[in-house]
Amino acid sequence: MSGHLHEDMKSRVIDISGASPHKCMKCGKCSASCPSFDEMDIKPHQFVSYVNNGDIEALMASKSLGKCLSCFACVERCPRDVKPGKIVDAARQMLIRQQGQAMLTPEDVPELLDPEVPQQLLMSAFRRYSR
Amino acid sequence: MSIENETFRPKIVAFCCNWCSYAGADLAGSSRLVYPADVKIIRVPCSCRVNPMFILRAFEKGADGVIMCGCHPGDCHYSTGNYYARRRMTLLFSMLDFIGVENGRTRVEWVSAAEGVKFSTTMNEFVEKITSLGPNVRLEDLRCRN
Amino acid sequence: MQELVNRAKELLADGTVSRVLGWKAGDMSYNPEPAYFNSAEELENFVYDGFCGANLSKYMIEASKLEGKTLVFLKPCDTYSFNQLIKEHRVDREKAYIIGVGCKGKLSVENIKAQGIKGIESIEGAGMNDGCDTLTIKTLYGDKTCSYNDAMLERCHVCKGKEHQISDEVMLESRDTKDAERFAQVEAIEAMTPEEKFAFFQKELSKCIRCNACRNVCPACSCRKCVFDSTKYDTAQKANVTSFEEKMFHIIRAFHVAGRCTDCGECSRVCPQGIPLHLFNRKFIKDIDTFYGEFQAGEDTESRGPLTNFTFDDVEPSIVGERG
Amino acid sequence: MQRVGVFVCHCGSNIAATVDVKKVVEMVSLEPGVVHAEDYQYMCSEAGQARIDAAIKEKGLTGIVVCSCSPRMHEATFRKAAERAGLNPYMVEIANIREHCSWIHKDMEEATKKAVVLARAAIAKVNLNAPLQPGESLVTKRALVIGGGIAGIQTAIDIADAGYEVDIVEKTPSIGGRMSQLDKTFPTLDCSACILTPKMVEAAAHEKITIYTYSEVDKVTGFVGDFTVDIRKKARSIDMNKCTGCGVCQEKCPSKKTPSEFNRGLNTRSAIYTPFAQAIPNVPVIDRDACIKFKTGKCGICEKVCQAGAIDYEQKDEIVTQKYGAIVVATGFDVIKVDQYEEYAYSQSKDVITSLELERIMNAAGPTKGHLERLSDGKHPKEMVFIQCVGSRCSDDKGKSYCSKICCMYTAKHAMLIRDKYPDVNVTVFYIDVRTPGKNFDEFYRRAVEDYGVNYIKGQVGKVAPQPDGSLLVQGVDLIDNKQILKKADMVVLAAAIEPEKDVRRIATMLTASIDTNNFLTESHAKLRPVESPTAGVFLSGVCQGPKDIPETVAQAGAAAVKAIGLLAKDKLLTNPCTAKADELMCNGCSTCANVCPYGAITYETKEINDHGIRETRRVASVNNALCQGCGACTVACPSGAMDLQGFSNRQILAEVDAICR
Repeated sequence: MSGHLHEDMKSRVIDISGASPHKCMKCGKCSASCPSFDEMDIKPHQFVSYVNNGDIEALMASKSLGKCLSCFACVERCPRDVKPGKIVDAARQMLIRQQGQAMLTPEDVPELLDPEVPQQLLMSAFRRYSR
Repeated sequence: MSIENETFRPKIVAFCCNWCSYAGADLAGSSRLVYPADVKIIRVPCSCRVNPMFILRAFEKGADGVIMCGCHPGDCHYSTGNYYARRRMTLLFSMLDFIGVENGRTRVEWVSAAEGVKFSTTMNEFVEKITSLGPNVRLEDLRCRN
Repeated sequence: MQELVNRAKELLADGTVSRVLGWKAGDMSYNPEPAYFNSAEELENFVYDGFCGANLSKYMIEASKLEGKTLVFLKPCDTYSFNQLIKEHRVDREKAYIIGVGCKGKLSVENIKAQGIKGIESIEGAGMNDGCDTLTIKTLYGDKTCSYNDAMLERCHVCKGKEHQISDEVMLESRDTKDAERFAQVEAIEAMTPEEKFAFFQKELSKCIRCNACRNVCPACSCRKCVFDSTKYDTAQKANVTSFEEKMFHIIRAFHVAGRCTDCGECSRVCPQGIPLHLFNRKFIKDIDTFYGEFQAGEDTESRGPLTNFTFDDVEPSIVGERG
Repeated sequence: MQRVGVFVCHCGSNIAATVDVKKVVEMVSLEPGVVHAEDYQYMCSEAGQARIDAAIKEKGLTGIVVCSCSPRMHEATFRKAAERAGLNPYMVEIANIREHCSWIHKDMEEATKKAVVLARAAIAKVNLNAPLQPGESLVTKRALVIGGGIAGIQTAIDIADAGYEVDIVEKTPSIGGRMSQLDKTFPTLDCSACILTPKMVEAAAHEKITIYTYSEVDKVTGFVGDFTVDIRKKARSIDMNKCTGCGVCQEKCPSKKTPSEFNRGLNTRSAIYTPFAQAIPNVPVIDRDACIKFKTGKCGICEKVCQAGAIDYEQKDEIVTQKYGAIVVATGFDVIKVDQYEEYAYSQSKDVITSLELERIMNAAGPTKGHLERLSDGKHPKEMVFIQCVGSRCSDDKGKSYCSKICCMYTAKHAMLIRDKYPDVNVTVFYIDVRTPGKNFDEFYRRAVEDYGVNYIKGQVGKVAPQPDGSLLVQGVDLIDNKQILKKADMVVLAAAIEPEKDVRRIATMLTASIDTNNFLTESHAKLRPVESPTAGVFLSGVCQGPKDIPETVAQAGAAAVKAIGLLAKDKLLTNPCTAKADELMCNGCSTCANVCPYGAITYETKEINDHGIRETRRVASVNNALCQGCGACTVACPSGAMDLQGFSNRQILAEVDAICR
């Protein structure tokens, strides 16, 4: 892949996520906070390196995309405001866009509504499964 | 550079107090925070040294925008100078608005010695604003005979 | 009016005052002018009627330097100016014997002329004992009439009240003349678009001939030497269409008197070009009232003016843009 | 018109890389008044200054413009150079073409144009400059030190040893500060009290030092050499002259439930108390919010048991007004509130503590008498976890952006002391980086790892979860092994960030000393004037200026003392000649200027004025040059423009405006 495309994908991830990978000081608090750490191949604290290196394709191919629960503990606790969870989210969105499929449309949502289901979950599901 | 196709570059005068804002501008410089060369800074001891006449004079001589920067209220090196400056500028700006001079040609911003970033962003914003307003004709032209 | 003359003669005779500051008849019945009277004989020329708009307080700056006391007649609105001058140490209270004189609204011959009345020879009905409803005007073309209120100065329609703020004694009755909102004119301009505002002021200020009458009459513009005559600002030139002062004179003048102007309206009264100069001052007064709380210059002789004062949480200048 | 010389500095490539200095020289040569223009590599160098000197003498220059770095950097240098060549130093103006031009613009043509405009403005100004003579003011030979911690104590002792009177104002009942709360000190592990107490005693016993404890600075007026300060001695409710410090009152006091500030709230104290046993002065205070006598009017036990009759319930705050030549700020620090980090469960578990609390626990005089035990159940811990950088190095809005500097070292100290005293306790430290610059510092940290077996893990802790069995489940990460770690701990210690004392903003405002966004006091120059505030006569000692450990604090305290001594050693100071001046012929005597003067520098006199032949007695303004600091508020307030500011006159500023807008 050309360097240009690398840069393009990199800036797209940054745009979508609103994350600031260059602010990371590699403290690892994200990985320390992550409930799915053990199941991930790329660990939360490593997300930023993939973005910084422009290696978005590897990130998009990673198992971690499916393992991240979008609990955003990493975003909440990050002392540097890096937002690793948002990076995963962005990579996921890019993947969905690439595949051109939306598994969830707004019309499907009312049926799924259940007073027991937290709204946050719905929102993150929506984020994850729709284009 | 061809004269005909020259895009409008505003003339902007920035009055900066010696203790906070001038130092903030120095910090912007040492941090290499870029802002347009259209901004020229005049050093005054305190924002309260800025006479409304200076601002009107700048406009009269062809400035397109005038900005005054001082220490944050409460942080004045001379304790109270910027409080007086704040009242003076509020009234002056309101009068300029009253006589139909576009809002935004004048601005006051409090910039501390530690706020190089703020200085730079403020100047970038201000230049952008003045560029969008275009050349200042109204203050130069207030009393032209019809 | 005769009672004023009589009282003045008494005060001269018993040595309370050394001279009298009042108005004497001008060349026409509608243009009396300020005058000193040093004796009972001179007082025969004294007049006081609806055309005595001139504010005498500024003359007290010079009168304060003379030997002995000066009897000065001040209308209610003039007393604000006098107080402001006391605050600024420009007049000496001890050198003044103040008769607070009643006022039934002051007249402007310009307002009469504006109604198409030409060739005026004399005007009747402006005396303090008249009814103040109709003026009878003798002209070259016969007698005309004009309502008293229509001939009144703008400032009387927004009168600050009948009370004298300072006086040694009060003579003659005053009349309520307020029938308009003080800030209505300012608000009307504020409601204009920037283009309309600019056009309005460009038209008005273009009339200015820099005669300096506004400056000379203004009790707040009492500097020994005006900045516009000073070499310190490179502003000393006169009547030069491209000069600094030419464009900015009125804004700067208004700024210099901001917080000190009592809104006595003399500037507009004396302007030979009829520029509504009071609008600048009143705009500042309105802003001061809204931003920093109501303030009337000259109400007292002690308090700090709004521009020599502040609070920690004053509004920021950006409010001008935010107000929209 | 002056004979102006313009000197354009390359500043190596700092200016010359972006500004065409030759072009600037060429352009400014055309300006009115300019009779000489040249450029040089480094104008501030000795050779550069020699060129100015030569040009002044050869060309008879009367005004100098240096196009160089900020006047805040080298204005004084060039003024001195001009003075050596026989020119009045105030005939020098600086055009700032580095910070305000070459460093921020990329395009050479643009930057060069701007540099020319800035030079023109300076030339226009210097053409209107007038020689100015500094005035003189007397120096009060007495210093005030605000804060009685180790920084303040050391500064006071050093100044007093030089022979000057010093007053220390300390807001708590005793001097000693944070250092008195510490158990041992790194890197030598000597007992904090053992080295601090002698210093406290020395200060108290010094004949030149007066200590005001339980006191605060209320008001500061004046200026360098001549400050006037109101000190509020808060009502102690004890007659300090009568009290013998026997301590019976504290024993008998029935109100014993107030959290002890000294022990960080880990235990309680009585309403009448001295913060700690070695307190100086050893005189208690009555906490009126806690005292039963003050709350209900009944009790009065302390008065009954006091043999010396020192209790005085009627005592009131007392204001002491004193003059000082120099003021040293040594207000110190506190640790941030850690309860905002919910993931660390500080407010949920008594066994999650800050390092400063651990200091008190480890201290023999502390709440546990020096035994390491859990505050929840008093049990001896087996597993201890230390978490570094809690609130330091954060760019969120909860924490501080800076490194607190001392945590790496005190954590190594704690770990080592615990392993030494209790070999059965396992100690784990989660760190981001270990920062140990300092003499014998890295060796100290390595000893903790190598000799004492402290387990250092690179990685942060994400969560501390209190368990039903009373233990704490620590979830962290090992970034080197790329593993998440779950560890059961009995105690968790947080290395909380330090921040300046809350009061410092109030004090800085009174002193008109600058303060940065983190509330640290700003030094006059980050490298070259690190202990001086930009406000003349105000000096900085200790952590109020930035995070420091004890040796650094003591070193800086000494440096601040030297600067203060240097000031106090002078009999007179030259005052800034850029003061306001009233033109008596134009002055109305209206008092408007006096109303806005923050220094009370303007008075009025009634005098005879000769106004172009007219003699008149007038009321005119007169400016006290020693009091005037040159802000210029009066110049704008003055309706007639009679008041002008020397060095920044109306005509000078207007000339700059004109030159820029030309």
